[in-house]
Amino acid sequence: MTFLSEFGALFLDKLQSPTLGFLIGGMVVAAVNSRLQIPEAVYKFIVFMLLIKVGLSGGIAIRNTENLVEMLLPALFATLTGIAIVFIGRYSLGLLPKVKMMDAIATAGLFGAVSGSTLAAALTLLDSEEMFYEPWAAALYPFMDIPALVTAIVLASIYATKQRQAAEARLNQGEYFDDQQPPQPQNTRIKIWPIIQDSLQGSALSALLLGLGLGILTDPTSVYDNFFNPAFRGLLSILMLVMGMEAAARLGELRKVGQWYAIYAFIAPLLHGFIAFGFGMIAHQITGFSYGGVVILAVIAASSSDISGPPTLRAGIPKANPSAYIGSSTAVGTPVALALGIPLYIGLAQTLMDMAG
Amino acid sequence: MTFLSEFGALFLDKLQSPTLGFLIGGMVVAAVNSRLQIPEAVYKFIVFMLLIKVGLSGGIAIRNTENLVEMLLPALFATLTGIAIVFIGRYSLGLLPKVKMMDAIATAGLFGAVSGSTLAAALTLLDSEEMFYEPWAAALYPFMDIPALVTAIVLASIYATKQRQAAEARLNQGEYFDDQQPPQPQNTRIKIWPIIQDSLQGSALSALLLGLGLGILTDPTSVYDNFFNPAFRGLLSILMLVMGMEAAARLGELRKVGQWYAIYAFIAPLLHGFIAFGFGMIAHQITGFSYGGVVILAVIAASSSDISGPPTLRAGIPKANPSAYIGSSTAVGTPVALALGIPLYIGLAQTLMDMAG
Amino acid sequence: MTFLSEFGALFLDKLQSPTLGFLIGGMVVAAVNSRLQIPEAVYKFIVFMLLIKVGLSGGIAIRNTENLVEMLLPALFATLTGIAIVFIGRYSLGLLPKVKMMDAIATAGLFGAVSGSTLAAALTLLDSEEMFYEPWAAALYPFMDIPALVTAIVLASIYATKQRQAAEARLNQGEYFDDQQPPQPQNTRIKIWPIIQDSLQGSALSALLLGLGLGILTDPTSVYDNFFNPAFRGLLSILMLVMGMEAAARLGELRKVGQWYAIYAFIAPLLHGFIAFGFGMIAHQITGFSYGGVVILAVIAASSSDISGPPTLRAGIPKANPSAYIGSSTAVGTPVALALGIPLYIGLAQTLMDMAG
Amino acid sequence: MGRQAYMLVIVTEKLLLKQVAKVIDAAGATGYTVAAAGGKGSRNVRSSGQPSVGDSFSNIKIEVLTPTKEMATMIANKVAAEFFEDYSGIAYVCNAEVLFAHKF
Amino acid sequence: MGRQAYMLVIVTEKLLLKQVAKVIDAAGATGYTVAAAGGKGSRNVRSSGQPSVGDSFSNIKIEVLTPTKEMATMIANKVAAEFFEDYSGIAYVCNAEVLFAHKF
Amino acid sequence: MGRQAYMLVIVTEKLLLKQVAKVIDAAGATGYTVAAAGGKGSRNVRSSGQPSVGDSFSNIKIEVLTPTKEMATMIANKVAAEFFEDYSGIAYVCNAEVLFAHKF
Ligand SMILES: Nc1ncnc2c1ncn2[C@@H]1O[C@H](COP(=O)(O)O)[C@@H](O)[C@H]1O
Ligand SMILES: Nc1ncnc2c1ncn2[C@@H]1O[C@H](COP(=O)(O)O)[C@@H](O)[C@H]1O
Ligand SMILES: Nc1ncnc2c1ncn2[C@@H]1O[C@H](COP(=O)(O)O)[C@@H](O)[C@H]1O
Ligand code: NA
Ligand code: NA
Ligand code: NA
Repeated sequence: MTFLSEFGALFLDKLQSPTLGFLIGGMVVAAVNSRLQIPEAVYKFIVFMLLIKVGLSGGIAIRNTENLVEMLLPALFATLTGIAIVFIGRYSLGLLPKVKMMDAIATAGLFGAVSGSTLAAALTLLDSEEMFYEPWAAALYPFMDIPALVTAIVLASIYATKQRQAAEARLNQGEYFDDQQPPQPQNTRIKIWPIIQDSLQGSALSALLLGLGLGILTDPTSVYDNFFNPAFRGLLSILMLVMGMEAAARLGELRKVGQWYAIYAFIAPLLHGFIAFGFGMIAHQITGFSYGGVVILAVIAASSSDISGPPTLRAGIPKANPSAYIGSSTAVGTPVALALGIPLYIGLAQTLMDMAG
Repeated sequence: MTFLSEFGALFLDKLQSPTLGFLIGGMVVAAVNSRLQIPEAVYKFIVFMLLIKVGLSGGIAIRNTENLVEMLLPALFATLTGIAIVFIGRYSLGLLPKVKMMDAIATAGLFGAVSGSTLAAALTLLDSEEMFYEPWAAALYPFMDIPALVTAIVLASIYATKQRQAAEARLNQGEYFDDQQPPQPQNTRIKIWPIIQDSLQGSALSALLLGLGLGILTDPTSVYDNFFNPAFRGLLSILMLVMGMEAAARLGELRKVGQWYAIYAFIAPLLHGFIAFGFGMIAHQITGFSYGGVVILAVIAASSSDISGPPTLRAGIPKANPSAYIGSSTAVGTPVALALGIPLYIGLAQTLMDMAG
Repeated sequence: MTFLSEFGALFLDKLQSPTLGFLIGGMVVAAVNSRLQIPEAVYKFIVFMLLIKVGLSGGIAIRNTENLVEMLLPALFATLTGIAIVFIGRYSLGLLPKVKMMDAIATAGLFGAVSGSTLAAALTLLDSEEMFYEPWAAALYPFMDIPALVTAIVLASIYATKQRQAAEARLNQGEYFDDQQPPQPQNTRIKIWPIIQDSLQGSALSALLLGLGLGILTDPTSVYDNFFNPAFRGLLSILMLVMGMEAAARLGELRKVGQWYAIYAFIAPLLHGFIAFGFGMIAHQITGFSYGGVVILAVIAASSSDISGPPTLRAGIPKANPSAYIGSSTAVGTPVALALGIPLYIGLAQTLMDMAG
Repeated sequence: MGRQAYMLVIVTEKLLLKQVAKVIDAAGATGYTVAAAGGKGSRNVRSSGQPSVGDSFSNIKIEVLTPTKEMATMIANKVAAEFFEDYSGIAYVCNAEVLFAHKF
Repeated sequence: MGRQAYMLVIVTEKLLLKQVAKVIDAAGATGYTVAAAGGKGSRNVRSSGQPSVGDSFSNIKIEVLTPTKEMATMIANKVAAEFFEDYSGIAYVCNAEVLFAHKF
Repeated sequence: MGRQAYMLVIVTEKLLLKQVAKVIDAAGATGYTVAAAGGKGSRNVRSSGQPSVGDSFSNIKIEVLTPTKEMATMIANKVAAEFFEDYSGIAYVCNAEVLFAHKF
């Protein structure tokens, strides 16, 4: 079984990256109740810097060479994965005992959506492993992020409508209480465009798209080389620290909403990553999508949104308990995607590359 | 007409700088209602970093070589330009229909004052064009900024006094209303030193002067070379983004105060720049003031204050509507100075240089 | 007297470092009432960056080579110095007229505790002087910081108990007022572990220990070399600016609490530094502790805590007037340690090195 | 001397600022004042979704001076009906006397 | 049980903090409390001059507890007369009962 | 229409937030609202220990709605007894009417 042993060695090797060190360091800091804080202004700015850098580097590369038609298939697969993740969550987590359907759908939506920080961490590791990936691969982000959020909000709305209709049916058989109005039949056709718009207006996606646009339309190479690129790894390490601190701080919340969320949050990122990895390999066979690109597709599937997703879901699925989805994603899902997912998919891709020749 | 064609080519070339890309990117981001924000703490710090860097580089250069007597004539011209700009505004914008005199004077004051960010953008472009300028040229800033603000506040005060006297004269001819006291003759001699002091204490000018002082008196070369200088262009690009966002966000305010402000805000920066360019060329003939220095003089004239000016005017001319002057300056004046002014004056100077030999 | 003349020359030379320039620049800025501000978020982040960098560099070095047994004696001396400083303060400052004992004990505690920024400034100067020091030397910080704070809080508590007992004794001889209960004998055994814990949880010490841990356990060399290390000097210069501004802003507070504090704050840092320098030289003789290490020990003794110390003391010695201890430390103690202490101990060490051959 | 008024205070999630402001405007109030606030209530088991490690507050406190109690209760009713089932929030009213206002 | 008092609240532009504080001190109040606030009022067409893209509030809310209503109205009168013609602002007063204060 | 209540306001040093919150919880209040505040009082000669050059407030203002005046005074008494000898602070109470609350 040389496949497994080679993969095992590569996987263990990736586990020792300093990025992970900062993540775990952050967890420890929060666990011992340290008063260490990264000010919110700095945190927001670091996220901006990372995402605009990811966008710029993609944009510059696209400007220089790319044949964007190649992107079509992976983008389609990203969209399919995003939608599939939400359905999987709705029909697994959502059917478990003591789990409210609304909470499950929102959680699945967040896990389908994408984390820019996790993506940035994967790009760093790919670069230091010198694995090639298509420069537009990071631009797959919105193709998975938006469909996942839209699907979750639509599914939640459909579920709410059905619930209401069932309630009405029951009521109509009985009588009304004195002071209670018969429920108005609400004609709430859900509108999809505002959800897409809201996603695009989020700070994370805006920064990524801004960078992409600037990279394609202007020539920011010098400022990229001298400023955005050199700061990338350092800023990422600080962001990992914050994410570790967040994860530990949210553990309590997760505990309150029940163990099913913890189990889902542990398994789902890896599963989602494998699904996307599979799709990616199909694209590899058909259009020659690179192994690095496959890893990126898997990582954005494994990641769950940390910045733009939560407010979009809070507004879009107001009945869902944010502690359920934010707790699941921040306390378990993100650390799993970062610490296990990224090394896993890179190790897997490298093993496949070696076997392929 | 080789002059015009050469100038046209140079001008178009400058228009493609990445700095402008970020400015326009910021406008787009705000126009599509993105929630992307650069935290205020970061914005303030970036402004500080840019201005202390400008100061330090000037100070270090002065410490090493300079004969500061050369600075006298350009400094005088800077002062004259600053004063002239306010008078021009008072007797053009101020006399237009539906424009309140107080608002016009304050607007002219802001356009006479100087923007550190615009200055920083010009220095960047001069550096990448490898155009020589006197290291003390950036120190011309306060020589235009302070006289413009002082002149505006004094003119506004004189105007208010005259209005009051006219009103009194009218009242004395008529009778008093029952419940109305005769207006007390107010003896408000305006004091100039507090206005100067207030300007110098502003955060932008303080940072510039601090850098200048440190550059002249200590030897910060190593920290300058390793920290302040390398970060300059990157931070400037982010500041341009913020200024683009601000410009788009203020457009609505500008619309409310009327179209005359928009027209003034478009023409004035270019006109002011040409006036200063002319003065600069005189200094060039007399004392050999460099072409780069002439550009700097023109740019600080074209720029309008974005940080220290507004609060100084809000306190100094309380009756003026801040939407008028901030809207004009931020939404139109600054983008025009950055996007048209800087390329224009550099292109012009390069054409003149080429013709001169 | 070649010793004195050589030392004098070296001392004067150190006085011209740009770090000091920024410190004095900050004082000037505040003294002229400038509105220049470094946003608090940025200030906090800079402190974090400096301390995690100090920790990382120590950790990396320890990971690579070190024999930590060598650290035992200097760590013991650090602890002794921290405790001694508090006793010295209690029996000198505390006995002066018009000085309240509680205020004196808290002030001595703050001067015994350690300032990360002063330590960072010393490390910078040592590096540019190319003086060797043990990489774990910065890790002596908590060995002086925590004992000093604990001693101060314990001494204050003992003093309070004695005062109460004396008051009770007096009361028992007299009679009770009608509406006054006899004071309950309070059995307040002071607990030491919570004070230690509180110190360790402070943001400064947490950042230092986090860096140390990451340096020892992971391999952050690349992110250290490309991010944390290059930014160090620049960020330090900005922190010096803030400290200068703080010092000038606190002068008024210091004036209110009386001149004895000013005198103590001037003499104490230098004295404490000499005591630690002496201990360090003993370690030099016994275990070969480096001259650079001796300087570091002296500097952490001379420094007084600016970030974690004040809140720990505010909570631990609530009866002490924070204006007394913060005013003394920030307005005089820290500038003296930075501007006189560091050059003094480095100059002294270099002179001794030269004499030793 | 001043004018009798009612001060309605609404503390709720940051996210709702724009929507609550719309309700206030629609009710005809002359203005409102907003401040950042933190807090603890019955719903606190629910996360606000803000990064908890940061140093910022995740609630807002909105104060509206209204000339009549009806206007205050109407705003409170609408806000409670629209949002308080799903979002955390509280609404209370105090008596006040407006001494100066540009428009009231 | 406590002492009857009046709570004067002034919401106005940040810029005026120092000057309003002077008026309060001069009136003999024992202190005041300030907080950052945003808001909308009749003057909102006027810009505050703060960067709008930033995330900060541009008003301040100042609260002063005064022992008499006269002191409260006197402060409000002075502030309104000096500033409210040119700057946006509102002033109102509530009844309060001071339970503990180091000096009141 | 709403329910009569008392709004207790405590302005004190930031440092004490957690401890004051404990007192409030112990008294059985259903929640509280916190905001950053600055201010001036009799103790202002005392430094708060915050960096003064920064732009942040060093006090907090805590508001608690209580159903009875006894609860409000009890909280104020405890906080004053425990902290106000050594820390700066003020406590006052106003009348209020709670219109909506998830629990009150
Ligand atoms: N008794 C109370 N006193 C003051 N504020 C409260 C009280 N109860 C709730 N709040 C505020 O209202 C917000 C929402 O409350 P809830 O919906 O009960 O979670 C809390 O975060 C507090 O800021
Ligand atoms: N009806 C109101 N209720 C609460 N606050 C108000 C009201 N009207 C005005 N304000 C506050 O007072 C500030 C100034 O109002 P104005 O001078 O009318 O622009 C506004 O920015 C609001 O913060
Ligand atoms: N008269 C007052 N009106 C409003 N707030 C006050 C008053 N007196 C004191 N405060 C607030 O209470 C805090 C502590 O007061 P003190 O303990 O007197 O220093 C001050 O910082 C102010 O925020
Ligand atoms: Na995902
Ligand atoms: Na100008
Ligand atoms: Na010390």
